[in-house]
Amino acid sequence: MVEMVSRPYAKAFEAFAAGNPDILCLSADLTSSCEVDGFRDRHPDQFLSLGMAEQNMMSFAGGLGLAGYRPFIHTFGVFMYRRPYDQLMASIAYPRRKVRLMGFLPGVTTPGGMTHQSIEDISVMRSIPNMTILETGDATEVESICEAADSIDGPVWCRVLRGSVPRLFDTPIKVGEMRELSSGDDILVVTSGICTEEAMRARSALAKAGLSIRHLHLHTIKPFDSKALLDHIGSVKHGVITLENHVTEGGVGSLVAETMADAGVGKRLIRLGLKDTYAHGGSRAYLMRYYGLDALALVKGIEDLTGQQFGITEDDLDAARVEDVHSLVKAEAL
Amino acid sequence: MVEMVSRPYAKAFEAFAAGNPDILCLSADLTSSCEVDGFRDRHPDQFLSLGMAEQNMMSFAGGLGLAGYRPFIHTFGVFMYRRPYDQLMASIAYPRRKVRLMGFLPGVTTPGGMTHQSIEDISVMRSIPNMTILETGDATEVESICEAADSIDGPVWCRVLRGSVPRLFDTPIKVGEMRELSSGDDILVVTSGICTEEAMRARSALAKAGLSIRHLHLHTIKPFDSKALLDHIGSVKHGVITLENHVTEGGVGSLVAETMADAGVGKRLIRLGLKDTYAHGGSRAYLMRYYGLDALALVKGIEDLTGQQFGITEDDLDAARVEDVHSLVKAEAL
Amino acid sequence: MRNERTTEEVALGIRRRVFEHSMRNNGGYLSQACSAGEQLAWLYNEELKLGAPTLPMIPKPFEGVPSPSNPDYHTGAGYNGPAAPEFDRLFIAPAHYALVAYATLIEVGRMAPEGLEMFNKDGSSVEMIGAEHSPGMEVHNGTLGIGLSTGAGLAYGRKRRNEPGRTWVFMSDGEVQEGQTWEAVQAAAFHGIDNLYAIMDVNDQQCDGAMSSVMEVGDIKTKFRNFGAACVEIDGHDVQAMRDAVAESHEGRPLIILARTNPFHTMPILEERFPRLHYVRFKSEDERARMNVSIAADLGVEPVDYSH
Amino acid sequence: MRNERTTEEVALGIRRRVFEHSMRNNGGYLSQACSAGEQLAWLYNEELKLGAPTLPMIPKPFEGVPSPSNPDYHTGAGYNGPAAPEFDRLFIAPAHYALVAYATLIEVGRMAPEGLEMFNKDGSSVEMIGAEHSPGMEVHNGTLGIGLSTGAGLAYGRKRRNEPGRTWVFMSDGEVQEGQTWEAVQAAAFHGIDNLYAIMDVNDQQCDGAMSSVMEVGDIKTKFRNFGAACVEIDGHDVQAMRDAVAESHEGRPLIILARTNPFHTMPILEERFPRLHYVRFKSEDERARMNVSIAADLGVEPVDYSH
Ligand SMILES: Cc1ncc(C[n+]2csc(CCOP(=O)(O)OP(=O)(O)O)c2C)c(N)n1
Ligand SMILES: Cc1ncc(C[n+]2csc(CCOP(=O)(O)OP(=O)(O)O)c2C)c(N)n1
Ligand SMILES: [Mg+2]
Ligand SMILES: [Mg+2]
Repeated sequence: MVEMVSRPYAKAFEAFAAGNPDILCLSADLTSSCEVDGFRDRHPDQFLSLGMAEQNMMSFAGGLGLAGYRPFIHTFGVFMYRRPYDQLMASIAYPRRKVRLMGFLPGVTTPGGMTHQSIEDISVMRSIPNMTILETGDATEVESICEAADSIDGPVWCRVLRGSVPRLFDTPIKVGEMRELSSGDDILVVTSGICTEEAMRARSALAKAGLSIRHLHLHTIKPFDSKALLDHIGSVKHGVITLENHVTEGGVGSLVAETMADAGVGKRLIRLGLKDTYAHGGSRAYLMRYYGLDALALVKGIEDLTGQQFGITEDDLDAARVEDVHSLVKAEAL
Repeated sequence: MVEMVSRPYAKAFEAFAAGNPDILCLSADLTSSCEVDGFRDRHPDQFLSLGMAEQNMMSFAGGLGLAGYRPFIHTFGVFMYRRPYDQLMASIAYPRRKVRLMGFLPGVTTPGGMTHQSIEDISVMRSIPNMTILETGDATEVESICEAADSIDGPVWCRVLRGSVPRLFDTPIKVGEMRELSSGDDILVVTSGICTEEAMRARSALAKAGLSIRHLHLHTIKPFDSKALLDHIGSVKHGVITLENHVTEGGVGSLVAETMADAGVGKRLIRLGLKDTYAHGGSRAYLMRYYGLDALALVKGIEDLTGQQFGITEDDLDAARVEDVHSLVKAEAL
Repeated sequence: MRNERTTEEVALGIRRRVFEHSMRNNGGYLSQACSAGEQLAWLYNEELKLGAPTLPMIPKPFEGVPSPSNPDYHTGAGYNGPAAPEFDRLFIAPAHYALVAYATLIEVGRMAPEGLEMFNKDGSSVEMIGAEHSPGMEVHNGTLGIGLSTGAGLAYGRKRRNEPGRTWVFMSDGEVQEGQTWEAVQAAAFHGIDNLYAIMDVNDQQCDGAMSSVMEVGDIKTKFRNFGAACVEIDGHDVQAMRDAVAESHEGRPLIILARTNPFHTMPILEERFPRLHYVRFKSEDERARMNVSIAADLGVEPVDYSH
Repeated sequence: MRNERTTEEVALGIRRRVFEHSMRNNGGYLSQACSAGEQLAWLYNEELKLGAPTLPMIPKPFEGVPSPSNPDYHTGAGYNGPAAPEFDRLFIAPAHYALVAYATLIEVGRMAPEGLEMFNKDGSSVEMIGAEHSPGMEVHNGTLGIGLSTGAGLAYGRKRRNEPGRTWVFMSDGEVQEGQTWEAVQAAAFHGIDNLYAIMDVNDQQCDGAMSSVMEVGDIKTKFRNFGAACVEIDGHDVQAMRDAVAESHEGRPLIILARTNPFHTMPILEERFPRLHYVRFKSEDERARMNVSIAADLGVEPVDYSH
């Protein structure tokens, strides 16, 4: 059974930031929802409330960067680039301010529907020059995200998981690397964020079906080591499949597509994710099933790629975690 | 010598919109810069000044859409998605309002520097569900953009050229199609917007060098006919090269990469454009040279793709048009 | 469809439903029922001119997001009746007030009580953060601060078409922190959009607590007036004050009613949770039980049997 | 570096340079020299505490945008001297005022006159829309409405570090239409950022013409005060009024000086172009010639020989 870690960000951020005078904790009226309420209460001097006014917050953070601070901004991911995109561009990304953008509730990890779901943030960030993009897929990555982000000489976009988070890995994020989770030679599966757990759920069933999967987990999406990816692609026979908590245009799937096309790789790619669609509100597990982001969707994609049918059903996949909607580790409401 | 058309949008918009009670002309304090000053003066009843407040303008336009209007919004492209991105998403794109977003000064066609250059808009728009993306590459396309955009049952992002615009084509935009400008079988060149003229400049020199170029011009970027593209890719021996007035992440280059990888095409792709960089201010010709968006950059890309040197220099390329910075067809300042 | 009951009775009914729902679900947007009960009751029970609902009393399940391949898509606006020229329109700008808005629809007979049972259930259209397709909603407003602009655009368009119906926006005070709100007022005033009406729940609260501790906004009324709106400030629990406020003349300007409210009005025990009232999730079974007994007594109902 | 000349003389010098430049180039941001001449002259000649320039008098060419592969990148802030704790900082929020700002740098001896000849030339760092790397600039402000927020953040940070230097923002009135401006004032007031100062050129003009015809903004002073700033309104051509205004006590609040100006001050013939003053491009050789003669006389110089 997978270990579940409660509110890893809360602890990790406090451990990393408390007492470092150059780090400021910025918040936009979602302090407990981003698990920094404890930090606010215990380190009020390093905490800055900027209210529900994200545009000002971003340019303000740029000004703080100019004054030598390294602001960690906390809000839901969606409110950190849609409302204040212009400010993110001009005040943070262009001048390479050391602002750490901690975006909570990536993709469909929120029941809040289209206004709360950051489904195209990676596409947006990938096309922003100077941006670094990190995404957490487990508790260990959440625990190491602050240090990883703060090691970057420039702005960093982070997709952060909150609440009860599974521990899948035992080593921290090493920026610029990728995790090789299995080393098969039939098919390359590339996942990031919460989709990695899904791919792991499918692992044993696929193995039983006789398929040798090479599985990569990406925590660093930009900058990207395309040479390493190409080596992995070179090691598999059939092709590549990506699964991401994001639209299929512009995210990890496109990154892999670019890498393959640039190199003239003659293997097929299947890009799974939100298929050029918005999502609605609902539980994570429900939405992942509805929009084809889960283990079963991956299996179907692999069937498509190989042209085989494995007869794998939900029962064959490792038990999905069921989250208690009202568990106390979950922040209030959204 | 190529025909230069003066302010084609001004005339085309007025002809299309005037007298149609459901079309409203919205402007954000850049009325003459977007060539709708004549329309404002002659059709004040269809003109709505919303000032320099783009966020409100976008949601307001969404409300107008709900009331059955088809607003044509005019401002510089960059001010139509960066400042009001959240509003574009929630008030226009999600509900599929028939709002026509007329974005002027795409990419490096403005000397205004990073705050004025929409260098990643296509990437952003491509990852927005429900969005249609059109880009004009000549005067005929500018002349037909209003009708093309207004034929869409949903929001439309348009990259519009202004001022003195060359006439390259004699048929209007047919949404969803692509233009086959030459039908060679060595290399496929895919361009859009102002880069198409650059590729045409290189045509005769490349032909002299013995290279058979297949050249496609894209005015419709989303939705995209990948089957047609794949047929073209299938017809060339060496590979594909894209040239766009946009960053190389997420735009036309990525679209082509996705198409190739999805199909497992084993040919190389070279994506030219702004190479994950911001641009600065300067004349269009200078910036296209500096950032490698011009005919010479295309030739170099083709040399890279073919592994050959053609010894083509600037002198061998058809004369670049030199624009008079202070020509009267140019709108005031920016 | 109106005036079978007094607006005060409707407000009480709203609070009873939100209370019961929150008890059963171990949490909810309970404080918003305290503050906004009268406002939504007044709008639906008296003030809004709406036609009969055009959608089934029991909400249909979620039927897909808007897309070219979803031609039958429609919003939840049909619960407010048809979008005919003579009728009013309403946007719930702070979409997290949806729970209170759904309860209102039930109380005024526009939705069946079963609708509330579908709240935040997978596959239901009755979403926690009111979505376009949720009962009574016509647009997505979960990203705060965009509602008034949408209302202004719709009202302007309707005015152009000489439609007599008004456009109303229910707003929250948190929205005044967003710059867009000011752009919207400025534009509505500039274009003389006087068929635009807003009523704002000024409960002095936002997610992080009291607004003065999160981002002070000062005197909202004076601000709105300076930006060109007509603005009246009232006791948001006084229905007669609403009736008077809406009579304020505001030719050429939108009218904004600031309803000053108490975030634990009728449920005084909620004050224990001050200053974190935005979403009340019970911290313990004991708290849940105590609040159950206390609020039930306040609202004149039996405590909720939430054990099953 | 200051007070060798009176501020009025510096303002005149600025206008002469912008005039000459605009004549030679058949257009320019001429009206902004009329309105803002005194403001920028006052800031640089008297009010700002700045160190000696750290960058060459003749601007270096453009050296690349910021990127990890451009380690030697630097902004144009060195023309204002070093970013030392005791010195003031200045942002030109409406970046299209750059021409006027460059002329000011020359007049106060911080840039060589050759700098202006590089204006808007390919490969030059002296950009038309002031860029980060342009003389006197420290951030990109070409997208209007972001400048005050940046200033607030920097000022807050400097206050935390107990730096005595102030942070100044030169603003334009068009910026008050952008919602972000109001978010910035609200935040600066909430956090007591009183080492933040702004002076705004209230010329009542924007790109499309008179602001009242494009998007009415009403009484800016009252608005700023309502949002928590200290605000003084003065005649923007009266240098003594600026000196008095900056003395206004504003503990715990940013100070914003509204400089009400005339967009054709000292160049009355420009009134012919009203209400399109944002960028003056001469419509004919005749107009150019007439304006040349008229403005030259007003400014006490010879007409510009722009024929070569
Ligand atoms: C643009 C935007 N930023 C942040 C949020 C997250 N959020 C939801 S409600 C809210 C503020 C709550 O204040 P108010 O609207 O007054 O509601 P109340 O707490 O009084 O119910 C915030 C910050 C949001 N929905 N939209
Ligand atoms: C966010 C944004 N929207 C639009 C523009 C285009 N623009 C440049 S200056 C300006 C307004 C000019 O008004 P003001 O700032 O008062 O300058 P003035 O005309 O008085 O020189 C506009 C709309 C911009 N630079 N930024
Ligand atoms: Mg509130
Ligand atoms: Mg002005």
